[in-house]
Amino acid sequence: MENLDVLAANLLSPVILAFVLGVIAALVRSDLKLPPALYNGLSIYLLLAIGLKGGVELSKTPVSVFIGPALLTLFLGLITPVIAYNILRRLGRMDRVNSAAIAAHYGSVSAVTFIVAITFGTMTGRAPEGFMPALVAILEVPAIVVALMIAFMRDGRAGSWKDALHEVLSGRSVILLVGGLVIGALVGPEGFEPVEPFFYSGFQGALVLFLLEMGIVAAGRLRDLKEVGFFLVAFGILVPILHGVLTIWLAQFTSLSVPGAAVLAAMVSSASYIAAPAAVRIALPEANPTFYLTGALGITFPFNVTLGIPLYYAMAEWLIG
Amino acid sequence: MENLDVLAANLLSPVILAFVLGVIAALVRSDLKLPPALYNGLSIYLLLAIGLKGGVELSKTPVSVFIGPALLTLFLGLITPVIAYNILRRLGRMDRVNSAAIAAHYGSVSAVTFIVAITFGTMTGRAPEGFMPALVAILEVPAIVVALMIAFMRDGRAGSWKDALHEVLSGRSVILLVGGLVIGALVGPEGFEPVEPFFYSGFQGALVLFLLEMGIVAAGRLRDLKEVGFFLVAFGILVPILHGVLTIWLAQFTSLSVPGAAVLAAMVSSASYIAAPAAVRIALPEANPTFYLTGALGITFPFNVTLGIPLYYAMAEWLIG
Amino acid sequence: MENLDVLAANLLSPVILAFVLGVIAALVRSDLKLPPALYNGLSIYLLLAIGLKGGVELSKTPVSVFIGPALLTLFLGLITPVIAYNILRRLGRMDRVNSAAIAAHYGSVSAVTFIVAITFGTMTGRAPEGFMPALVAILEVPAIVVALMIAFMRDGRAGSWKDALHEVLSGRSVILLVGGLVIGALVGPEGFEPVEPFFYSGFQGALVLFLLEMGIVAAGRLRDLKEVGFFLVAFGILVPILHGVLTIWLAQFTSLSVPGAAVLAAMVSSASYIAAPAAVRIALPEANPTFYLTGALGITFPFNVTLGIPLYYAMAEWLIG
Amino acid sequence: MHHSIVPLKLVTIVTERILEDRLLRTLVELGAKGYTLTQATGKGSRGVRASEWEGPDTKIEMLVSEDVAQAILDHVAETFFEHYAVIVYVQDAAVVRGEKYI
Amino acid sequence: MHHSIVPLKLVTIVTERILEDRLLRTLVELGAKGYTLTQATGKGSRGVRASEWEGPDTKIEMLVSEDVAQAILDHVAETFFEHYAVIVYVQDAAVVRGEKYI
Amino acid sequence: MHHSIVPLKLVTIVTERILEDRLLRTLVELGAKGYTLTQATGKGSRGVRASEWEGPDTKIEMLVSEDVAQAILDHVAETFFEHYAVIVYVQDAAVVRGEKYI
Ligand SMILES: Nc1ncnc2c1ncn2[C@@H]1O[C@H](COP(=O)(O)O)[C@@H](O)[C@H]1O
Ligand SMILES: Nc1ncnc2c1ncn2[C@@H]1O[C@H](COP(=O)(O)O)[C@@H](O)[C@H]1O
Ligand SMILES: Nc1ncnc2c1ncn2[C@@H]1O[C@H](COP(=O)(O)O)[C@@H](O)[C@H]1O
Ligand code: NA
Ligand code: NA
Ligand code: NA
Repeated sequence: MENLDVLAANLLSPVILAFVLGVIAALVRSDLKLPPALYNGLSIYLLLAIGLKGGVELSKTPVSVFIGPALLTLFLGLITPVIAYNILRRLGRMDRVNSAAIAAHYGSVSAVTFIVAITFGTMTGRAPEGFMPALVAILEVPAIVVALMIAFMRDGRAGSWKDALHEVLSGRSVILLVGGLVIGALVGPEGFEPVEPFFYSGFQGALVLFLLEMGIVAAGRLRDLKEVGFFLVAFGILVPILHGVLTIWLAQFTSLSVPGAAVLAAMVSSASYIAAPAAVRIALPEANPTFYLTGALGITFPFNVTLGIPLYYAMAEWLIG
Repeated sequence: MENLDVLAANLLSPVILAFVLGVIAALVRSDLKLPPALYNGLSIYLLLAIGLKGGVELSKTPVSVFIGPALLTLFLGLITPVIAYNILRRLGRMDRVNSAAIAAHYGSVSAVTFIVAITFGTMTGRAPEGFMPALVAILEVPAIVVALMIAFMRDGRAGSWKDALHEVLSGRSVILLVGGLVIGALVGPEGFEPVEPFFYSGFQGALVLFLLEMGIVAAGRLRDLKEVGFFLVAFGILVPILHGVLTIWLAQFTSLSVPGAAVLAAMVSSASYIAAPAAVRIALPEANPTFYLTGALGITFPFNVTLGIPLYYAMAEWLIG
Repeated sequence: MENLDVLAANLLSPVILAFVLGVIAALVRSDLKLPPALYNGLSIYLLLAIGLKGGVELSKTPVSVFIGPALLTLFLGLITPVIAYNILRRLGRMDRVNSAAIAAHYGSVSAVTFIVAITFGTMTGRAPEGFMPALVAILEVPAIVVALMIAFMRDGRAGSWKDALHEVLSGRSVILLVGGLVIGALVGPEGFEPVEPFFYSGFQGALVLFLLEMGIVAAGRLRDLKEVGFFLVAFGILVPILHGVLTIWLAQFTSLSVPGAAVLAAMVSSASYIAAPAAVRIALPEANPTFYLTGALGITFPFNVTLGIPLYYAMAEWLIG
Repeated sequence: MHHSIVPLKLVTIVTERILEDRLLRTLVELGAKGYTLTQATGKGSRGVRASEWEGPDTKIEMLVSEDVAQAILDHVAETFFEHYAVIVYVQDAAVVRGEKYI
Repeated sequence: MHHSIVPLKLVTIVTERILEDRLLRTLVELGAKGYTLTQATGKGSRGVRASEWEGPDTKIEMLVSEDVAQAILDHVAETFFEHYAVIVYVQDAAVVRGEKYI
Repeated sequence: MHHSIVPLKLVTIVTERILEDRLLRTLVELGAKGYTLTQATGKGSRGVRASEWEGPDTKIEMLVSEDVAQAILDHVAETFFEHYAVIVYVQDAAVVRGEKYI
């Protein structure tokens, strides 16, 4: 029962409802659309804000507390693309390149899913550790590198491994997350104070606008659902749950709190749709973008922000709490 | 005397002065201009914010309180385009298509005029009912439909009635207002709290930037004043006053407070310049945009935000208060 | 020692670190880049916010207090382009047109340097007079006019003096600063209150985003450093210091406080990169933009916001305090 | 040369933003296999337009066969010329692997 | 075919944003009946420009008669080529109802 | 007439934004002396692309000699045609002081 209340609390938050409004707007072919410049600006703002807040928290966290979750996150970033790849190859009988491309996305992380998970926890009185944003930065890159390495073990590739690596490492999400972390850690809580109204108080509202546009974009993906086939739809829901369970199970061996484990589960289960597509498009041009974008954006993202996150919280409470 | 103070209070608000600054910037041919993306983004923000706040208030309002003002608004949305059309045809001897086009604009509502009216009331300690934004949503569409129906009773029309209806119903102002209302009503005051700094505290300031650009755009319209002729200038000032008086007179038969009646009068007297032009351009392409845009934007909007709103407040106090 | 702490406090502020992050992002060829529309919008916001706050403060300041600093600022705006011009001609043996072009930039003012100086002072508990933004408006134009007049004493010029004057007087920075001042003065503290969260609380954070992009742009200029030669690099550091010392020395004969003198020194020492380039490009098309843009943006701006501002504060304390 | 170069027609339409959706649907029906859109502003014989408020004009470019080009010209001239701000012109273009676009 | 197709010249100018206003005024004086503007960026023989800071370059396209095209080329070459970043070229275009633009 | 008019080729490439940097480097190597970029969106034979998320397509226009044009066509066709959304076409243009661009 209580879990149903919690589910309703998530579904009835302005952020999720804005996503739904975006989907509806697209379905009725409204002219509503955030200007690309604004949408881009919001994504820069959100990523930098996450980084800054993570950095400020990190400056207050002893290494001994952080090291366990950090190592766990790194491990999950290395192992989840391998899991995803093997499921796609063996169960889905998908070709090597497309399997690696999708695995890169499901191994990496969606910053927005992370934010929604944090928000959900805070809203229901179960805030995770403050250093979680630092884990996002750790989780983002390794999976993409691992998945591309799997693909590049084959010869005669058209894409450029070097360009792809540069793309992901110098991509704006890494620069903003890592840069924000370092700035936040250097300035500390006191230095952060003057910029707090902008980066902290405005954050939830900015997220509402961002998710409105994400809804519009995701709705465009829904049209491709039949093209990707039943297997990928199932994959986009079940593999996140699998990754979530794995995360929570492993989290109990670290110092992570219940909400911390739940948020990490949401992160690990999420699929990247900013850093990974850019890198994969360059490194694996033969891979079909319809597969990985529809999976990440049309299936897994909506699943996670609506049902997934409350599920991970429930599982974390049940397994650890 | 007191009314003059109140008028000064309106004219000397940052929002109105920003509008004046925009007009001046355009007149001296400054390169000042909000980037279209930002301007667009601000309009999305303002409409969604209005909707959300209206929805939150609606969730606290008993139907019995709301139903009277709602029905009155709907009635005014149906009758004012007919009034405007007949004045244009009979007194102005304007052709059918242009009369209908202009009537669509003056029957519908300008969201920014509404916001300025609310702000003025709040500033002078006379805040209206919280559910007013819901009335904006009710007022927006019917007048456009009525006016287009009047025009389409004639045969052989070039424009597309179906496309126009879709344009207005799925247009971003309807989606954002109605969507915001529903979201606000669903999440209630508690759910709105985390996004309040963004959508509420920032609102007035964002409006300043928006009106700066509106001043620039309106100044461009001023150049067309001589083209539209004396009749339309008089129409653009007197018909709003007529609609305002009618509104206030009818409002006394509902539960609306004095400020509520004044704000509704400002809404009814205002002319749409977002939803209506888009629909009319598609449905009535032979209508001259110079007429309806100059009227709505170059005459009625400046009149309302400077002199009209204080006038409606004074009239409401005198008639009802 | 204390000065070193203060220097660290400046270097470790989010605003300066964001600038550094921008430089790094550009150096690693990241795709990070604020959309031009957002960047433009931020600059409009920042200039209007400065003007508004200055105007509100001005409405509380007696003329007798303001007149001294105002006259001093005007005098510095007239004399610093002459100083800069003569140094460029005599010591740098630069041609007349390029000397005048550069002098226009170093005589005028960089609004962002001004904001960083204010922030630094406030952060270290040494806030200057509230009317300082009014001085920015006074300082911006005269130097450009003086420098162009020097250049135009020669015959047969390709550029248009009239177009350039119009460009600078109707340019958005003058419109926004002066317009903001007038609006702020008219509405006063009370009228400013409703827009304060937007224009005041959000200010520092918006500045972080702005400086991120300025870092990216400035890094692009760094590549041109070898092209401009050693003389201009030295000029870009030493002339600001010279202008700063001159300002502080003269400021002691006015009522300006120590922080006020330091901020004025930062303003006078700064080089314009919005108003001046636009005017100079039109009036002196033969002047090489690489010289004046690299000087103002690649050398003087980074110097001032990192080392210059703490230096001017230290000098002001030593000379006046 | 292992790729073919085909002479096609490049049709350019500049018009009010508000017509974009409707126009694109029709263009595809008339045989355009693809199109490229850019935002534009401009000035012509007609003055004001509703889409001024809605943002800038739109510029539509299509590589098509001569027949399709003709059909597009006819359609636009008949349907939009009288009441909307619109300009249409045709140029020659040599298109790499142009057979895709016919 | 109830609409005429007129062969005209399409003149394209890409230049610094800062010149836009002045240039457009002159172009109209030289006989251009209309123009289409798009935002652009680019790289050429000259490096930096002031308008880099002011935003991107501007691309001006005009359909004009051959005479007007020639007048525009002459003017731009004489007035702007030496000191500003600018490129100008001319193409043929068949314009629907092109007599409007002459 | 004190300025020269040179017949050149105008090569236009519309492709995914994500390729822009790499492509521009190659185009300069192949002999392009400059280029003009505009943001675009569009639709073609291929559907979705990664850069949809990253923002719109990019349109690259270059005035080049016939030889360089040929080299660019060959290169783009070989390197990008199979896997990326890309369209390339060539037109004639008369360029003022066009010798600069050869
Ligand atoms: N002579 C011209 N050359 C280039 N573009 C033009 C020309 N005339 C009109 N246009 C474009 O076509 C649009 C509609 O023009 P019109 O229908 O004449 O008002 C304008 O907004 C311009 O973008
Ligand atoms: N070869 C070229 N092809 C296309 N556009 C060019 C070319 N050269 C220069 N441009 C454009 O013209 C502008 C000015 O060039 P320039 O005067 O050579 O610096 C550049 O910013 C480009 O947008
Ligand atoms: N027939 C066409 N005419 C104009 N542009 C096209 C055409 N086909 C494709 N394009 C453009 O080229 C891009 C890539 O097309 P494609 O490789 O066919 O998916 C599209 O996004 C359009 O911008
Ligand atoms: Na993941
Ligand atoms: Na109305
Ligand atoms: Na200066």
